[in-house]
Amino acid sequence: MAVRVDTSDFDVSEEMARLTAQDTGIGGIAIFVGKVRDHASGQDLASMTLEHYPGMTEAELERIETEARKRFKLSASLIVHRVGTLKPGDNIVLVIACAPHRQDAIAASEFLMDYLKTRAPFWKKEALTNGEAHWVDARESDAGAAAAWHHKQTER
Amino acid sequence: MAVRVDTSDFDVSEEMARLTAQDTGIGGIAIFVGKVRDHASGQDLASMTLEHYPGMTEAELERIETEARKRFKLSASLIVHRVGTLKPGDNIVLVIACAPHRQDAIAASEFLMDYLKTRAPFWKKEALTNGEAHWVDARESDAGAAAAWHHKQTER
Amino acid sequence: MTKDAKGPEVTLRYFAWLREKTGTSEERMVLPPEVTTVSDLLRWQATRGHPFDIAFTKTETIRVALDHAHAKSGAPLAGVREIAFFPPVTGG
Amino acid sequence: MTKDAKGPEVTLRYFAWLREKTGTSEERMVLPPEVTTVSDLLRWQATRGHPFDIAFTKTETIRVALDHAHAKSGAPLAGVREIAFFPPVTGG
Repeated sequence: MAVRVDTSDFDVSEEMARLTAQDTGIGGIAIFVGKVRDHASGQDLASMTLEHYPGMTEAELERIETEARKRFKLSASLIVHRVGTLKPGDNIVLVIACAPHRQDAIAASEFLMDYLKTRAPFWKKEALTNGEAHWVDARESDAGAAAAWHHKQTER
Repeated sequence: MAVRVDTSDFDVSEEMARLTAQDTGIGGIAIFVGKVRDHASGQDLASMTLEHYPGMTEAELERIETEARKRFKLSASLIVHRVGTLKPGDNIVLVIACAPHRQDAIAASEFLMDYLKTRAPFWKKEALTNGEAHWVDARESDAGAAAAWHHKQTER
Repeated sequence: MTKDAKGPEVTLRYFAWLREKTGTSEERMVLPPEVTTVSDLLRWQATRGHPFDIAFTKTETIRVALDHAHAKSGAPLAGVREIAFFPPVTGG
Repeated sequence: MTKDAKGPEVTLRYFAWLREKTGTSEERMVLPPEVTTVSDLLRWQATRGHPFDIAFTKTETIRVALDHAHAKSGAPLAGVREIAFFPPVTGG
């Protein structure tokens, strides 16, 4: 289990190989990659700058991973989140969940993303091609997705 | 959108790069990789041989992709399934779904896997280290997962 | 029936343990005129003698595809050129 | 209260538009003794004068972390060494 905050890009195959090396008990790997889109609220995007809270970011990502390990039977997992200034098409985030069974891997990767989006201290600032710049607003739907997991736990 | 049946291995980064090249409207990529596990029903696995129905496989995978495109807003997708004899730790299947939004990418990759497992004409034969060999039984849970999607459509 | 006694030739294909039990991966034949649906065909296979009688004993574990598409037991065979028999799929 | 008038020094950190609006990324200070919870602190920030008064007008859009962990408005500040202010997170 590992978390990393990085200014440089990641290679999915490389990270996957590292996570699965020597563990032939893994049956399923679910991966999510988030990328910078070329537009934001109908405007053309020039770049996106990601700020984070060093120290808290790592602590929070580790808490999220620990929670995922409690809920799902995982063999290995990884969260990589980039910071700094990125361009459209650039990778932002990588989540990998490896498990003996497909269902655990898929559910864990969704859980990690939903929690990361609502709890990990990252902030996006978008610079548009028209010269304007603004901080991205948090989306209600993201908070809803994370809340649904909380609800799921309560139901059990 | 593409499907491929292959005896050789795939590289996830390479396939991802090909799918996302020149499309900076993609915001999320959900990937699933299925691998050969080192044991089966408590026995050590020596190898697994995948048979398929050439002609029908490609037709069925394309039908599954077409259905996914109807249900989710996708930018690109790929299904690669290996055939032949594989060893523990080897990759079996790759599903990639690229979409403007995370939710579509994740839901589509799950949908593609659930349908692939219940509809695409592949059969696994496991060879154990004790010399025995047997055809893998279809799992009830897989049929259930695919049926749940059908139910979801009906509900809408 | 007013149609010809001899229908068109069809290709029958067998996969996984059905291929192994029948000792056949592919055969071409003219089906008897009374065999008009998938369930007729499954019943008829069990009457062909060894090794088909054994392979087609438990037809509830056998799936059928007509011209590369999954078919239900009531599906008609008219006009079909390729029929495949196989166990429930286990890929992925 | 029987405790010392002067409490321990804490580090305050500001991120995203809170950093920009306050013109401050980090400061060290002793909080007034009456500021004992997160909500006390948010109210007190708005009384510090320009530019804090503007930055802390709409406190419902401000999140607070105590020693690197998310905190609710009623959370006590006793023993805390680092307090951070930021908008709802938007990573991923």
